[in-house]
Amino acid sequence: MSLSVLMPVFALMTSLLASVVLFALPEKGYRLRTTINLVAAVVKIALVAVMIWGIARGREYEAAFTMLPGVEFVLRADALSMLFAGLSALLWLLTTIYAVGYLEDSPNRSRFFGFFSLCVASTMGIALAGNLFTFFLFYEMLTLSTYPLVVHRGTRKSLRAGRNYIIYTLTGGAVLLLAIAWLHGLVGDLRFQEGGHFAGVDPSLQVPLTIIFVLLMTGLGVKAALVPLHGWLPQAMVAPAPVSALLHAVAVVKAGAFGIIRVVFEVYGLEAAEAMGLLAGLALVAAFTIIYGSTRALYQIDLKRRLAFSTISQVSYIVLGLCLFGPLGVMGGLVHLVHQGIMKITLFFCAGNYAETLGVHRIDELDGAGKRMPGTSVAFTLGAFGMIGAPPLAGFITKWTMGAGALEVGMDWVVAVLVVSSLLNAAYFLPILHRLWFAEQQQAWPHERRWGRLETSPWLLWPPLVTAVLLVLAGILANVPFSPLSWAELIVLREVAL
Amino acid sequence: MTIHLLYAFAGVALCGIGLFGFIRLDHLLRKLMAFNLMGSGVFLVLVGLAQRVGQPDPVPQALVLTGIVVAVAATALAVVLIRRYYHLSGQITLAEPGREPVKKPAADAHREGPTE
Amino acid sequence: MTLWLMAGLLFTPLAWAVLTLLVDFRKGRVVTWLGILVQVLVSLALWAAVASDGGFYYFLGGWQAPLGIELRVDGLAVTFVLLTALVAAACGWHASVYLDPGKSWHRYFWPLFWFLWAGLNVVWLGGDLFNLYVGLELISLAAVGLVALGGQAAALRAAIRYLMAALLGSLAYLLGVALIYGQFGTLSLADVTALLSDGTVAAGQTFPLVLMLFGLALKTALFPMHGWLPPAHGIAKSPVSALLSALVVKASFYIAARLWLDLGGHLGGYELAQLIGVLGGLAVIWGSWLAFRQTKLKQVVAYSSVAQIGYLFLLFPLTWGVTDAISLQAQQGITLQVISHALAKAAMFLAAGNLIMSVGSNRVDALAGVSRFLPFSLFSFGLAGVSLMGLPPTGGFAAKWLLLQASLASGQWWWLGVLLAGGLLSAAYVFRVYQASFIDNTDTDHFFHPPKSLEVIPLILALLSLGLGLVAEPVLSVMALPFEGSSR
Amino acid sequence: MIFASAPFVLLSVMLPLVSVLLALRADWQQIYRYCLPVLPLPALLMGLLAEPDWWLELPGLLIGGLWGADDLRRVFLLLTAALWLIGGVFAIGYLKDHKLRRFCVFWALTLVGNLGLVVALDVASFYSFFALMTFAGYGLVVHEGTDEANRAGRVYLAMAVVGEMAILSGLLMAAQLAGSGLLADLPAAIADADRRWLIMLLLLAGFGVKAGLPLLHFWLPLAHPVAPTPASAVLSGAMIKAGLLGWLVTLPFGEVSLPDWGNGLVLLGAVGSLGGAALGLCQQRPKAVLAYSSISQMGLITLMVGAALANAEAAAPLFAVMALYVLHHGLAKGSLFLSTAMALPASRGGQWLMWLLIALPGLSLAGLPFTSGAASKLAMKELLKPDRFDFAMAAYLPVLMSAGAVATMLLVWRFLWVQRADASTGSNPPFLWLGWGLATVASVVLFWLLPWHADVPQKAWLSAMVQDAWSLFWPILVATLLAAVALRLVKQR
Repeated sequence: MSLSVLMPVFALMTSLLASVVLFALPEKGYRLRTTINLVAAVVKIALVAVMIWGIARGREYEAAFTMLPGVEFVLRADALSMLFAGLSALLWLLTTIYAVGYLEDSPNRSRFFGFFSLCVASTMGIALAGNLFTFFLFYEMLTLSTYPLVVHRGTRKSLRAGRNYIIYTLTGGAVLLLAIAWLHGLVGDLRFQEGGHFAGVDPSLQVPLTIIFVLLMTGLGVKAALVPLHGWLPQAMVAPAPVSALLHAVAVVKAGAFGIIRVVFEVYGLEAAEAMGLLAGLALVAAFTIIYGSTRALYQIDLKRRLAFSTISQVSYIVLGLCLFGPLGVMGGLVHLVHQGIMKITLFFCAGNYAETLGVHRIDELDGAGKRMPGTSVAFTLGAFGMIGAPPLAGFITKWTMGAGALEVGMDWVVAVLVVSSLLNAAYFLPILHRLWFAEQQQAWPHERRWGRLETSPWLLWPPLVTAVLLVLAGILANVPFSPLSWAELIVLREVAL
Repeated sequence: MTIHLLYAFAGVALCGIGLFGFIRLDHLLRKLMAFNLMGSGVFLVLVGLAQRVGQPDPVPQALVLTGIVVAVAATALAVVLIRRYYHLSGQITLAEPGREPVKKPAADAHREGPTE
Repeated sequence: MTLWLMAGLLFTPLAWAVLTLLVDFRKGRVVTWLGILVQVLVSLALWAAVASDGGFYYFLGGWQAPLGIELRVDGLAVTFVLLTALVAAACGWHASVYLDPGKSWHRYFWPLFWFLWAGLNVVWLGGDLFNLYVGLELISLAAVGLVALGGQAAALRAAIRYLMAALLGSLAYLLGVALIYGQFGTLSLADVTALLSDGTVAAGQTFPLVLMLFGLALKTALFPMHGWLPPAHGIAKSPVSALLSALVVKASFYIAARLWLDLGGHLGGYELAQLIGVLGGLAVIWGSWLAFRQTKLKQVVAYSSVAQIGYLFLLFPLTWGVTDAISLQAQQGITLQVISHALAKAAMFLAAGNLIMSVGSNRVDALAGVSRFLPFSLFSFGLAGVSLMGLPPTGGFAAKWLLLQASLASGQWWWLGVLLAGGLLSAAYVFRVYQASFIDNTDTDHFFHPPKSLEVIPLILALLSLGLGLVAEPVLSVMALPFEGSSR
Repeated sequence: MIFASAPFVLLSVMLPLVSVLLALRADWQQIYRYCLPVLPLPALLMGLLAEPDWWLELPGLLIGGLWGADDLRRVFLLLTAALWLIGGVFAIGYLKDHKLRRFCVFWALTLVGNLGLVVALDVASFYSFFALMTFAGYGLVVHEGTDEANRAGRVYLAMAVVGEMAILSGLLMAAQLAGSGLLADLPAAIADADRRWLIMLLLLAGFGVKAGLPLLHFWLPLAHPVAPTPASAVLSGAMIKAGLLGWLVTLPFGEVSLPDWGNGLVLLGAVGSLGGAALGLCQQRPKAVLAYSSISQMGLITLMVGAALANAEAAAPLFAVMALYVLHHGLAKGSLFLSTAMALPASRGGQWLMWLLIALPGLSLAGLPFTSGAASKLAMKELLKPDRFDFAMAAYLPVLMSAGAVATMLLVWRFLWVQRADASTGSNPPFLWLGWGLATVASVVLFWLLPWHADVPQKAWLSAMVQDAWSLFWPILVATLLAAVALRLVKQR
């Protein structure tokens, strides 16, 4: 077996094995568990880095075997999958570090980290899946492995959230399965392929293909939190902070968005989808979701809930980008996959820090937190500005590229959507920042913990700082090779034959 | 209408009577008797129908012998179970104890040993 | 070689049964361990033989039908033989630790266990209708005995109810056999098929087939004749429940399926096929709903069996009047469903037994907080649940996928709803159990820890059912092996 | 050319950014305070010593970066760096220890934005620096933490964000049409665009928020007075000019003549200069008066912008004059703002001298002969002669300019009046003296020494001023008379 077959398998296996080992560890093996976690994460980053390097030089990595009659299990690393795999490998390391600090004294750590690794393994699988069937396989695995994380605290509230989560996602999964099975019955096993499969397809297939497309989008839209399928996301906030961070930034929401990308690009093909008139509807849904999510976020007083609605809004940028049907727009959508991940994980880390260090959950309790926790607050500020799309941060690159893409194809209303959304983003983030930096502390922190001279545990402080630096770099150095933007450009050049 | 077919129809009739009893009767022993009646009916059909060629056919007879053995075994098992059941619960029907008016208070119906 | 294998499969279990009948529980346990080893090896050897050389017919002792015993050894049969060996070995091993040697009547577990195994092998391999009947009766009687092993009045009530249903089913089947014999003059399934396809004997009424199918459906607990199953499976000892749910109900279904595939084309009809399918669909929905409503853990699992059995009956509509390719797809799907349900349900019952043992109560809400203490059994339960839900990469998913394909290809889109809704409903009851176990604010802080071997067994079974989806292709390819030469 | 080399350019723009690291530890804040004037120093050197028309490519930056300076930008750079330096000196003496670190950080960040946007030649970095300045400026506005400051900050931020969005959309559309990320390519593209009106409207409005265009100015009189005095100085002196620079580098000057736009802008400028003055006269606090004076002065510049838009040929020389005017106004206004925080000396002679020095930049604003104001006013008058233009409002330009001068002088009197009521006597810390002194000297003297825009019409300045002394002087006189009458009226009542 050559290395090109083994690489994707290894990348998948690192976290899968880690999860098995972690489950078996006794609850008290703190040091060992941390070591395993970190080693696995670093190894995974190394593997992904090697693959990214190889793919940039035109190598291919693929492993496949037949699973069912006529159905193959395919793991394949291409430029697009590396975009997602790179993001999740990187953020996994940071989230693991964060989680080690966050769960320092809480019970059930073996269980938590086991499922956590499983969750990342699924994400990696989703990134590397080479056809819809394999994608679905990991997509459902992700659903299952995140449930225990959502209900981790075991309170009534979290159980209710978990139930809702599972109802939404499993129903979505069922719809997706129906669509995939139907598509399979119609045209056979379809590998993800540059340019898609349906260019110049038989007109008689148009109607079923359109219905299947709608079903696919419904199934994937649940995880991508497209309105009106977003109901689970704000509730899932009761999960511990690292879980929320992972759910929002990397795993669940992105899995949906990534699936939409795969379907539009590499199953239907951008041109075919446009020719069938499928993109316009999707664009409208995405645009509506962007505005709706931002508007709802305005009215939330719980910090994490506000961030959750912000996610709903932001993820649809990715979808909207695809629908622009032009190289720049597509680039904007793709690059936002990474940018939104980095920005949102920063924000959630910070929200977790406020909750864990000060006991603060509501926005109106944040007055003066910047003085008490400057590092966290700087990271939060950068993340928030990134979300608003303020230059030169990562979010700006997205908005700029997408805006240019929209104008390029004459969809000027998209610029209006972007502007309105940015205004709303500013309206719900800037007041928080004002409270952080300029408001005087009104009362004692609800539940403060002290870490000597540091503002909080270093395990909790470093991850948001690192991601904050990353989101600045992703913006400022957008034009450097291997930056998210450059990589998205590479994908567009290679895969989306426009 | 040959004599064999007559046997067969008699078998069918026996089956019907047995089935009626099997469903309608509550008393377990009577149920068991009804089952045996039904079994006899089936054997009769088996032997009766198969003879229509004229020649006596050995196969069904062998089968019926086996069938009788099986039926005896089943009956024996049933009798043992019913006896044991009667011994333990004092009942001769399958009615749930909770649904019987006097035996026990209804609240206890679902409390069964802690193990299983 | 083949002679030894066949004898090993059919007669040695009987020998073990007699042997264990003579000794007490502990000695019987040792005998059983030895027996399990032998049986598993023999089953593997037969499977390997068929996998390399293809299937064949075998006449025991050289006697031809109708008086001799005709065995049909094809890929499907050996797969089930192997499955039986696997699940029965697991349950036997589990029982040897789980059962309390102190109770005198537990010594009867071993002989009953071995009779059951023998009966199962007879059914998988049996080629003529009457032998199938004998095998079926053997299974039923052994199974009833095993249920009664629980000892209490409730167990006996369930056992008697089960026995009555089984007997009625057997008689209905036997009557059907009698009618078939009266019409065709042969008991060999293959001969009947040949006669039908030659047109030598005109296809008669559907009645005998319906009668047989009714009897078998009753024994398989198809909706609405499922009333006997949940009490019996729920009350029995966990390893027994596992055996019953995993294998026993499958035996009668296996016969029904063989009848349908061989005779259904001539004797069956569209309405009959759809009717059975609808009953299966209702079983899925109603069984899942009832499983969701149960308060006792094992009842949840037992009702889940009712639901899962419902899927199996989709075989009937999906193979009638369709092309061979679609029919094959449906058959493969159902076969995978049988296997994965057997593995998953066995795992689930065994794990449920462990859970009940450790919390000391059989109620679902008593599980609060158990996730902290019993990750393994809970994990096995969860993995098995995943398979029941039909989520990838489990065998349940592979089965569902194939059935979806078959439904789509045959244009019977209404089964899609059953398949998808069934998955969601099973998620509902499985997650109900999970949810209970994740509740953290609990007063109970000490749980009994079962021995490790008890925890390992369900985990192995669950992992097998999980991995089945990944190796579905090779498994299916063995099942589809043609007979060695087409002639007998 | 060391001053235009890549390391030095990066140093001059990024030094303030790096200085933020000084905020890491609380006990470094005193060091930070003394570092404030150093921060813009490299940029000042670059502005003084580097020849214009250098550029620096930064391909990895954003979506391809290009920094550089031409004549116009050089003047803006000089003004910005000088004013921030002076403000920094003043701040050393002005600031209390309370929240010193926070102030220094926002000061430095705003400074980065302000310097960077001047040297940025590509759209993305220009917009980045502009946004940085806007958002960091909020920190300066609300620094005092009073309710008034918070309210002002809210209005500031709301309008700024809307402005940013308008700029973003305008720049996006323009850049898309130009197919380039360079600012230099935008005007031509906008001139040819189908939806020129929309793009221009967006850009005018977006930058207009910062430049205090009438109806977009609401934040300005709220925000400038509440900020700490050195911050007010840079807000009113330097940052307000960033909006103007935005106009100058993006709108299609010199590409096409747009008389309609000229009319509109002249009208707006007139409203700004006169209306701003009228409102300013009603203010009770010196800094509010100065803020309205800024609006008024920006109104006058808007006249020139309108004229430049209306006539493509007139654009180039007008740019030079605008640069001159910007330099003049920035320094003068900075000095005036700083003076509001000065305590008067106890001795009567000292007080008189002090009042004279305070008034001098004000008089310069009004165009007193031999001041920077006179120089710019003359140049402006020269170029805005109605016969050079053929749009409707052109005829009113001289009248408007004269009216503007009167209004300016009236505002100066008003300022001195309220300042007198407001001022305290006492001693000032040395750095206040130094900062204010530097500002006044810069406004009165250094102005003549700083490099001007190369295209400023050559004139024999001294003789010209003697010739035109009357035309420069009568508005001041009129205003003084009016002020005296008003004073009398007030006293009688």
